[in-house]
Amino acid sequence: MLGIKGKDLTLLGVVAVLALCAPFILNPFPQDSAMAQFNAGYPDLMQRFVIFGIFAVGFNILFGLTGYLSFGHAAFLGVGSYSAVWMFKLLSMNVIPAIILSVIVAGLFALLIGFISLRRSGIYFSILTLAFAQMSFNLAYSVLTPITNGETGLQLSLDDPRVLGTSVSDTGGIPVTNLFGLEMRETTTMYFGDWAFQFSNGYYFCAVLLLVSFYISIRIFRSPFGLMLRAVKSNQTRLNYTGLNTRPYTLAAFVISGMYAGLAGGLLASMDPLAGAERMQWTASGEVVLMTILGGAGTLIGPVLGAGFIKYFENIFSKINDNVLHQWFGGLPEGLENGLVWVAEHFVGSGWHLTLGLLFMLVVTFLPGGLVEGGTRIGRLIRGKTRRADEKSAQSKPAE
Amino acid sequence: MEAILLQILNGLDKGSAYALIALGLTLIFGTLGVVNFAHGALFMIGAFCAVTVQKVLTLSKITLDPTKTDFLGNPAQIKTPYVESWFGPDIGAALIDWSVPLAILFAIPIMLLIGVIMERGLIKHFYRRPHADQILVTFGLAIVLQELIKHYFGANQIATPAPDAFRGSFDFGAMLGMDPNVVIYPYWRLVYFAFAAVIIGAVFAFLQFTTFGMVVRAGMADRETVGLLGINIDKRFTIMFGLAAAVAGMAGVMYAPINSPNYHIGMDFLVLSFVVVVVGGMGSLPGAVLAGFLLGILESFASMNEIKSIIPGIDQIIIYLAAIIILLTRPRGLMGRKGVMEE
Amino acid sequence: MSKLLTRRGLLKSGAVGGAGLALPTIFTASSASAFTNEPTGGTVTLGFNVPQSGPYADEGADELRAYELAVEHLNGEGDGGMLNTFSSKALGGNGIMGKKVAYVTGDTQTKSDAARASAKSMIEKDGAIMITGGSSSGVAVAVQGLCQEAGVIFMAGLTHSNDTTGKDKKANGFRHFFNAYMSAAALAPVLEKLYGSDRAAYHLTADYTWGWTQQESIQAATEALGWTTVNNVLTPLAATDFSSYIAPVLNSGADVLVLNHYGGNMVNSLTNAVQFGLREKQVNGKNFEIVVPLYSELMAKGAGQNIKGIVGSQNWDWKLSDEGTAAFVKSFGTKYGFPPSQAAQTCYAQTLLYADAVERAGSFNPCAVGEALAGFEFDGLGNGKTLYRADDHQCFKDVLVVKGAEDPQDEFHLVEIVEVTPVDQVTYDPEHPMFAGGALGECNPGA
Amino acid sequence: MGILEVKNVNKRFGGLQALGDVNLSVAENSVHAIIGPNGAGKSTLLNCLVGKLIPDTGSVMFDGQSVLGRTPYEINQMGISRVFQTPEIFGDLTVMENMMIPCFAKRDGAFKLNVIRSVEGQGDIRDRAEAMLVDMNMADKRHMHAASMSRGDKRRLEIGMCLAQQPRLLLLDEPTAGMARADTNNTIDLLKQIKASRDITIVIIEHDMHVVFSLAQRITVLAQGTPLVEDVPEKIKGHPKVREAYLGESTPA
Repeated sequence: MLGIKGKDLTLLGVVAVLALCAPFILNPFPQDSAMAQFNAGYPDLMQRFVIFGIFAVGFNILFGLTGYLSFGHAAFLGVGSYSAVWMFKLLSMNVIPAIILSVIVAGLFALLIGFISLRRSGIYFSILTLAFAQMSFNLAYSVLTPITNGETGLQLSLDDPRVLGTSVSDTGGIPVTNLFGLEMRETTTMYFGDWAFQFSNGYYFCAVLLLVSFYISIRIFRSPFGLMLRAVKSNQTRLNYTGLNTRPYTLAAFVISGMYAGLAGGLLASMDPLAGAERMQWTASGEVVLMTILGGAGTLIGPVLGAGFIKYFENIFSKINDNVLHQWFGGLPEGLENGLVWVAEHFVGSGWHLTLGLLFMLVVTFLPGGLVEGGTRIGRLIRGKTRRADEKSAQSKPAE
Repeated sequence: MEAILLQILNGLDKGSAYALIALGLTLIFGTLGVVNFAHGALFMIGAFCAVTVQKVLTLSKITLDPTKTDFLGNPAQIKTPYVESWFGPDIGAALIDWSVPLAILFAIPIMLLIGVIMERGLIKHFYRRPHADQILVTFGLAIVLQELIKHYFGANQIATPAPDAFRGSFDFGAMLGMDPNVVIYPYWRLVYFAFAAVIIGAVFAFLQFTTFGMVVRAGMADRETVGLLGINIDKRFTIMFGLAAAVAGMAGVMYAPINSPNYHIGMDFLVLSFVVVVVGGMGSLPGAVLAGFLLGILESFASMNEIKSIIPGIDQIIIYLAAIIILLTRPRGLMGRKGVMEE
Repeated sequence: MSKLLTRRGLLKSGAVGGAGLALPTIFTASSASAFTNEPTGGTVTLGFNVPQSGPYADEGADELRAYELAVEHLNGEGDGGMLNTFSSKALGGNGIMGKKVAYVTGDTQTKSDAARASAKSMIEKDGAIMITGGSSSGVAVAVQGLCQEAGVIFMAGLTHSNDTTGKDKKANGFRHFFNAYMSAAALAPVLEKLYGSDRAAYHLTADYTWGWTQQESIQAATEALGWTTVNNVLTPLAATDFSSYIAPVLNSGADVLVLNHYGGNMVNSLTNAVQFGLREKQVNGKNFEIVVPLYSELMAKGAGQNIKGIVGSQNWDWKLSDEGTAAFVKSFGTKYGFPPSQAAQTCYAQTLLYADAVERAGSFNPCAVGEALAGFEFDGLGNGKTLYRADDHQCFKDVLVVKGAEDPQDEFHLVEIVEVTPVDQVTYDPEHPMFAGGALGECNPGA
Repeated sequence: MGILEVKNVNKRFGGLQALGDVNLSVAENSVHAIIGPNGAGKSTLLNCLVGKLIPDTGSVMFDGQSVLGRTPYEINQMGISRVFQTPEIFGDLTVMENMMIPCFAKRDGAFKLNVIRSVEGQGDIRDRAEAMLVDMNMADKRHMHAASMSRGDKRRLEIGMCLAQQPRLLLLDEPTAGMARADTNNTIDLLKQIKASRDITIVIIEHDMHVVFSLAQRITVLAQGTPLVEDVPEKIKGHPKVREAYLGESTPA
């Protein structure tokens, strides 16, 4: 079905079900319970999970398959966002043209940077991409302010020309992004006892694009092109002496992953029409590297998991303050309560970075293949010892 | 002409900071093949060694002065540093004044220890792992170190002044017969430059003239062969790591008076130091030093008004632009060796 | 603190009591209430969005302390702080309109993107009715834009750029803090008094929006005094070592250096300038002087003794002697052990002002609240008589000119007040060119 | 006129004359060995043939076309395949995937953005790779990770990958270096079998005289970058110049 089969089809199915049911899955706790703090099922975060998932899936096509570690991929995300916001400002609030332009512009930008950077390999390539991205960021923040609105980020305003559409909505505000009239920010809330589930148009739009992106990624992984990319990672010398030109392969991978980043950038802007320069900073490029490695580089689902993991900590853990902690531990004797709060507050709220750093170290030390490896191990435990022999023979197959 | 001389001086100073950090980084990169994203954090910890020594020296006995009031209207607290009550006000004050140079003595053993613990406890398990894993684990470590510092010292910058004797600047131009105030240069920056030169010289001498250094250099050129010779490379690698940490730490201590450190200072330098190392060429110590000074001087030139008026914003991108041009014209940076980190 | 997240408390109990778990109730949020996140239970949730990581984390922490204090006072706990001195007596220490005040916190990371994500989660997940906080103008403008679209009130924290209530002003956004123009207007007469009217200034300016508006303002104000501007050099935001920008200053013919920098940039550029010995030099037969238009206690701490004698401006200082300040410093100092920063004061005041406006309006509806705030005149919040101007939602009040203390008594006395510039001198026309180009637009209740 | 014509090739590395006036003519469908002591320039010569190095002067013609100035992959596409001293294979891929890549290269050329169909769906490529694996007697290893195989198997795989491209000229760089005697003999048998089953020219660089004399139809002796003698094996065996060149190396290893 759809040109893929077996495990891949199952995986796509699982991702589809997870994506469609995310508003339920991510909201496991009743909204008045103390655990509600851990709920992630609100539109903005769900959109971010999916959008950064797309970004990481694309990055993985370059890094996971070819082994070329780009440290400047955020530049394409940023360029995609700027393109989309300009499209909203000048053309129409419909997200389709904005996203198309994002992908095209990011692709062209990737073609240019990739063409130059891919003359070098290894760390030299990484530093070249880093240099391009940092230049883009620094210029976007200062000299290019007329195009990027610098520090604040490019925003919509009430006097945007907007050829197809109005500058000001009926209610006197800025028109909202939409898909042929379907407003991206519109959210339907379903109450079910103590639970409230939010279904956002924007989220589902992003989720559909994630599925498409994921599907394309599977096809690329399984295609002869994907095989060649894996061969690039494995042994470039042999590839050259097998009559294959590595440069167009790596460049194509670079451009494709740049277009994924552009799509992610365009979606970010479509969900929230603002394009900040920080999106292009090296820390943002580093983040997608971390997402991919954390989830499992070279695996299909790993980058999506990694993206979700990091975004969850950034958005959920940073919001737990000592007030919340006191509430959690409120039932305990006061001394114990204060002690626990004192310990816990190192890891949440303003200490969320610490938790993330520790988890990076733990995951990479004990799960060398990233989160996917963790999943595999759990799966193995469940299936029991009897099948361990089979597993061993299967292990010699490449990780997928 | 004066402006050029001035910017060369500034560039040398920036360059010595870059070169010192890059030197340690390339030692670890080149010898151990480890991409160490925690190297900036080592620099930062060095700077906080200076802060710690200053804090310890200014630990104070608190007495109440009823003639003054504090912000709540209570009697004001008068703080007398213990060192002043122990050693007398003059020596005590002098000790506090010299806290940054004193911190060097404190930083060397601390940084060696941190380096060794880091290598033995964590990094050594990652020698055979992919670079990607090294990046993830060292980045995680950098965040952890950073957050710990932030937790104990806060996020704000902490003023760590140089000793009084080195405050102010001297008129370099007047010495050369130019008008006064044309080429001035702060004393502490001179100290920093001299310090960097000594450290760089010492590291080179150590690697050049000792047996240990010979083995390490051989290991940088061909790790497998040296391993085959039955030389205990592990122990030497540990020492190298400690050494690199100490160099980064001392660079941090001495840098503290130039810019008040905060917990983020390591990350600010991290990216730059990677650029410096790679532009210098992987596996080349002289390359890293050369690239450090080159980029420092270029950065200074780019910030001249004359140049900025021709190309606006050039000072924002000059380092990256220079890196791109160098890497495109010289495939392995200025002095890189073939086959190191090219995969 | 019983319930923090009781956005739909009543609805919930209704659903349980009525249909039970059998049938889900489905409707869109927009049709349910008159405006975004209408508080329906016994509590109302405010969103405190402050930097918790990055270089401004300490400032963010201080803002958060002030917010927690404000919530305490609103809920009738503690000593009441400035509620006792506030000229409006609508608040009674029983929450806001009888609803207990709850709050959520988030990390802006001093990035527009992260700040908006954090604010969105407060609005979408936690049901926050008002967002406040922040420590930079980029973030303030970005979050203000978001709140306008989402239909909640934004009470800006520390934001000093002219744009926040100038070209980027929004009907749902309000700023208590002063701005670059006011800094310049307040500083200029003092500078003239201290340094004379025949001076040549050299500007170093952080190369982003706030830096530009600050530089533009101070250049205009000083040139009106008769000063000349020798040069204006833009410095990269990421710069840490300013030596190459400072070295040429002495030889440029300038005798005043203006550092249009904030935060780490300011600490470093000032430290570098002092290292270069600029303060001991004589140029044009006058002492060389350094001016830092925008001061903060935390920056003064970071720059250490380099700050001595350097003149700048502040929105507020704990050493002011009015009774509002005294009450605030007392309750803040008692709770936390040190005096509040100006960031803390503006955040505390903003929270009280919002709560008071709700009480006076009799509704949480952002449009009603906005109406109550616009043109509101008040006193007793530490800044003397203050007006929330209706045209641009900017507060107009006295501005402090301060100077680094020569011999500080302790770490809390690093700056001393030189002059309190009266509000008339810093007031400007809403159509002033530095603020033109934007429009408040219509208030948006979100539904 | 041979299929490979090397004329007056010179190559210097700094002060070292690596190749001096090398002339070589390899007849089509022959097995031609190049021998010589260490540092004689054998590998340099080979590198000049495949585009890794560019000679300072001289010409290298393959089937009437110059290879100079072409990149390795272009030269490969002309029909020259190379087996390395240490096997160069795709260690991260399975044996089957290793074998499919040269089949793709043969069918699709140097680059094709082939993302529409899956690898599995390429029946022709599969069949070809499968046949080659059977030929190489390693069909049972098709799902193994290439890196986890023995050195002998890796060598066999590499030769198979080269043959899968149906090259006209196969270059072998010390194919038995570091092998045990039994493995060496297997390799000799394999090469004989290859030669017997198809039209192919083989140039082999080798230290092991046993291998050379078992396979070669003509032998060129290289010393200090210059060809000393070129002749049939029988004549080379007792040639005085050859002994001179190998003097000091009692048993050619």
